Amino acid sequence: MDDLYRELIIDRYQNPRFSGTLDPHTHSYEDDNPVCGDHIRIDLRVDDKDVVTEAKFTGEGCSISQASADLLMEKITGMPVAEVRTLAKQDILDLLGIELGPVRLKCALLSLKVLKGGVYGLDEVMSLDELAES
Amino acid sequence: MDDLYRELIIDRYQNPRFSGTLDPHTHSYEDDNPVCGDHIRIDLRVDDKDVVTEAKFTGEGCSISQASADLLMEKITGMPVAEVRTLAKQDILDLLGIELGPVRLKCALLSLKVLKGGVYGLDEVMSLDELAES
Amino acid sequence: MADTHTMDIKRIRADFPVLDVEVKPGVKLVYLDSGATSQKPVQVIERMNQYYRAENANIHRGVHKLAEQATEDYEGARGKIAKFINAAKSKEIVFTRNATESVNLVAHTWGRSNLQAGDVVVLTEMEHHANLVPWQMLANERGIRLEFIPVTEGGVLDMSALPGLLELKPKLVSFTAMSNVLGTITPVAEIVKAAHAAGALAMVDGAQSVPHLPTDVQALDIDFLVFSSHKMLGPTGLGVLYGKEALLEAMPPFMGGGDMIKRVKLREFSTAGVPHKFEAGTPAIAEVIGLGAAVDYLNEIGMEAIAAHDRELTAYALERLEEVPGVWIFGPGIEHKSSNASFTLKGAHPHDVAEILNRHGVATRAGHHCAMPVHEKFGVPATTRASFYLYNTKEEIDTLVEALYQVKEIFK
Amino acid sequence: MADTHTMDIKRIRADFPVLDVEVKPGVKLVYLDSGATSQKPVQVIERMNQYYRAENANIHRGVHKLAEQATEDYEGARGKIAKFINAAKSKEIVFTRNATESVNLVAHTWGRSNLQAGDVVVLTEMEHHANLVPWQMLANERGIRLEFIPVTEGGVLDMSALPGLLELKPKLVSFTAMSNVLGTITPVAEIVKAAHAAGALAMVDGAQSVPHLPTDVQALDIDFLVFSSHKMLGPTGLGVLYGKEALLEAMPPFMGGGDMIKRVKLREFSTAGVPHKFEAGTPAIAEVIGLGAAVDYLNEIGMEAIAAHDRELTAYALERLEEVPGVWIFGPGIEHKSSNASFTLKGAHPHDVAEILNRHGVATRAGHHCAMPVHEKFGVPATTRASFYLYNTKEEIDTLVEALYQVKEIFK
Ligand SMILES: Cc1ncc(COP(=O)(O)O)c(C=O)c1O
Ligand SMILES: Cc1ncc(COP(=O)(O)O)c(C=O)c1O
Repeated sequence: MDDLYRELIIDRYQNPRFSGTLDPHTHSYEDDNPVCGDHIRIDLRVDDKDVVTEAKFTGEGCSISQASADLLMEKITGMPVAEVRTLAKQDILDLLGIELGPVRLKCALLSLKVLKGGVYGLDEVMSLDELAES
Repeated sequence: MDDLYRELIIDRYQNPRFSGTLDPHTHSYEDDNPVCGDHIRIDLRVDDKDVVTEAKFTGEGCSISQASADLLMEKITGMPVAEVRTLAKQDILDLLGIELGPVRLKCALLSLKVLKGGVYGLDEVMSLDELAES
Repeated sequence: MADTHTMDIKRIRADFPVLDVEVKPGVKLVYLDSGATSQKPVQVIERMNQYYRAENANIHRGVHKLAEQATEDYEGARGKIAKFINAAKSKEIVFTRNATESVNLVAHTWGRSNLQAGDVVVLTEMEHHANLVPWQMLANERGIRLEFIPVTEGGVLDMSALPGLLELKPKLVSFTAMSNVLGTITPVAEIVKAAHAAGALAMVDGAQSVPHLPTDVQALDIDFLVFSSHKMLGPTGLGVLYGKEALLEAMPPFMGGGDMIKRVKLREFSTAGVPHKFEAGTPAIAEVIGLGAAVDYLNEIGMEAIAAHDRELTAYALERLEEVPGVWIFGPGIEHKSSNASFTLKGAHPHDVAEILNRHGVATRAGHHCAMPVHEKFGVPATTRASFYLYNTKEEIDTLVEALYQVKEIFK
Repeated sequence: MADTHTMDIKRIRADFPVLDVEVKPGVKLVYLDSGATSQKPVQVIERMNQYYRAENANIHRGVHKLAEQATEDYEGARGKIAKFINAAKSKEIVFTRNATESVNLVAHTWGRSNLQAGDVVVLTEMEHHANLVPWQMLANERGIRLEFIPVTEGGVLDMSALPGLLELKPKLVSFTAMSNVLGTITPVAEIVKAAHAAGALAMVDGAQSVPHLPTDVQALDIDFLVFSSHKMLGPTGLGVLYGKEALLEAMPPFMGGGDMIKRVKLREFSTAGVPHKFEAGTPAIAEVIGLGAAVDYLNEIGMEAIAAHDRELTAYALERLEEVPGVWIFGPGIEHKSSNASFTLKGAHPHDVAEILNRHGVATRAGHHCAMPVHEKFGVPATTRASFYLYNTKEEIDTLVEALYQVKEIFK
């Protein structure tokens, strides 16, 4: 099978484990990739010890953007917010386990961008361009 | 001597015969060539038989524009207005007796443009571009 | 309908060096993305080459040999382009950066001097953002009102809505002659005529149509036409605005600077005549000369032949794509369409589709194609688009379809 | 002062194919018109060639190989250009059609959102029309007030007038870093500092300076810088606007269309981030990549070496021209000047001078050089300008001077 389309990615795309919304939630944030129209919304529950207890996403987009969102939700569940803040481009690439060209890289990073926007409560932490170049 | 700079042209440039203004005049009109900033003003006296009895010009510009103005004033002195109206690009080229590239052609035609504007009493009879392409 | 035999495709393909590129060893490029930008024949590439190697000079203001030559070539190309769309005069052709800038020029200059709050501009639901956002900006600034000719389920303009819209007494009807998403060819003559009868001007977005169909602005009585060099075999960095002389004359200038003036003092200026009034600063000289060469090339092949070829390919593509289970093609059937096919494939995102096609050498485009509203209309955020031009072949469409089956294999 | 020996002129000249052109049999081109537009080295020409032959694709929205490559090359060139002027970030570089459009962009967007009736903008009397007319247009539209730093008899800015002008609390001081007529190098750092101290922004017209002198926007603390590709070995059809990120972020968009948006609905849009917000429609892709190659070329030679070379040639030209009876050179002496010499010759119109020089192969430019006010200031409608760049030699200046004696012979 094609490298980029590893079974893991197709599986997560076709059968996401963390898709959905959380109500109530402590954080919710959404954004899109203007280049391709991909959209991700992330809902979080963060407890009083500043740990992510639950994370869910909804969205529309390609296999890379959706699979990376699903894998990212899995990774941050149970993670202290302080650690979430340190997540970077490489963490996403490690989750996916593939090399990506510049356009698809932004697909992969959309969920990270939304997560950072949501956790930091800022509108634009870093643009997708900046995140991709980071 | 260089073809373009025939003695006739240098002579008319350095010693114009029809330079000056007419007061009173029946027609006066001025315009410039925006490409090079050349400027020509033409004053005419037209009698009640519609004949140009006197023609003078003042102006600033290159040898081609000034010499062609001087030669043109000479040509139209004593000419019925009806005939002035028919003057065209080729008449100017005949007066100068030289071939001209597209840029210098506009220098040569500036006085004709001003003359037509003055005689017809219109602001823009034909643009220099159109005159040059005519 | 003519067939491709009126064109020698093999000879044409030999003119386009990019068609020899391999996207990876052994996998030849199948370029089906001409709707985004066309490839360039050697005749165009070499003409610009020649300009930069032996003729390069700034124009209009120079008396030295290169400058005179460049001026003549630049203005000569303007003449060729005027003739290509049958404009009455060369001066009705204004050079801009791209079709987008051409629309903005009209919105800024004609728009700001003719539209007041409440005035209506009619667009269509299938417009490219280029013919939408400039009017939205003017709506925000001026309070003008935008109304839209709807798109039917079948992907054509709902012409039954036009009379009602024209009762609003719009000042302008601005619409695409060919949709870059649906491929729809709109009834230009009919809309222009109706617009004029209602007292509106008619502006046509020809970014897709001018490269693919013969265009006659006088026969169609179009007031403004915009198009881009890069989609019609010419270089990037150049767009065209056609406008009727009287309209252009009456419009205030767009940008200020050199070449658009007659006289300048410290506190005042007077403007040059049309078209220079709208061409501030050093223009895209090499690019204009390049577009002149592109127009020569298109003329030599013949726009009728190109239109027939593009249509035949499109018909074939529709036929082949319809065979693929799960494919949904947007837009009308071949009787109202040419030059592209946008589609979705069930279970696979358009982005993934394009990516996997690319691995088989097939270059298509995925996304909203700068026409979000028409995607929203059809309820999809994105499509994959294959678009065709004079150098494409039926074999390339076969390759596309085969590669689509590979996509299905992955997303089974 | 470095001398030309730090540059291998012979090798440099070999890179510029146009320098082999003969304007007529046996008469080699002596190109002294780089102030209007520079010639291009093969490295730039071939880079664009390569793009059109093997890489041509529209950018940003494509996932196929050519589109990804073109996007990377386009954005990579943006990075090179940012570095060339030492911008802090690539996104501070906006691509436009030419320097003129860059000024217009600032006047339209920053100007319309920051300037009210009565607000003062300070320019200078030596501005090119590009940095004059856009502000006049805004003055006509908005009632802003233009004031001017005067030019002295000696052809430099009268800096003693600046404090008085700054007491008017201008919102912007916009000025050229190098006059295209007088060759004057203005005290950029000093003016920017004074402007900032008075609460004004500082915008620099670098159309002439960026090709000829090292530029460091951060060290100079410039707010906006404009320049043109075609004057710095790059292609036509491309200009640059540098703006500090925070300023660009705060400015509304200029033109509407594809690529400058985030989302579009039929009646509303939201804008993309900087710099894309200002780059509506398909950009000048080949040209941007070409300018990237030009910047590589300039860097390889070194801007310090180029500046020294241009200055040495200018000094030599002033010296030689002064020898010619009847020649009047405009502008300051070599201590404040570089890269060009504008002059008149008694008894001969500048247009005639340039024409006769051309017959000897010497390409100069005659006219007002798009700077009528400074000509008016010096009481002449036109000058003949010889301008120099890295490929010029002292021998070429000798040819110019010999040809000038021929002009005198004709107009004796
Ligand atoms: C000082 C100066 N500013 C601005 C410009 C305008 O450049 P462009 O014509 O490339 O827009 C020029 C070039 O003519 C110039 O010399
Ligand atoms: C229908 C249509 N209009 C306008 C445009 C804008 O063209 P450009 O990006 O060259 O300005 C395009 C091309 O993307 C198009 O397809």
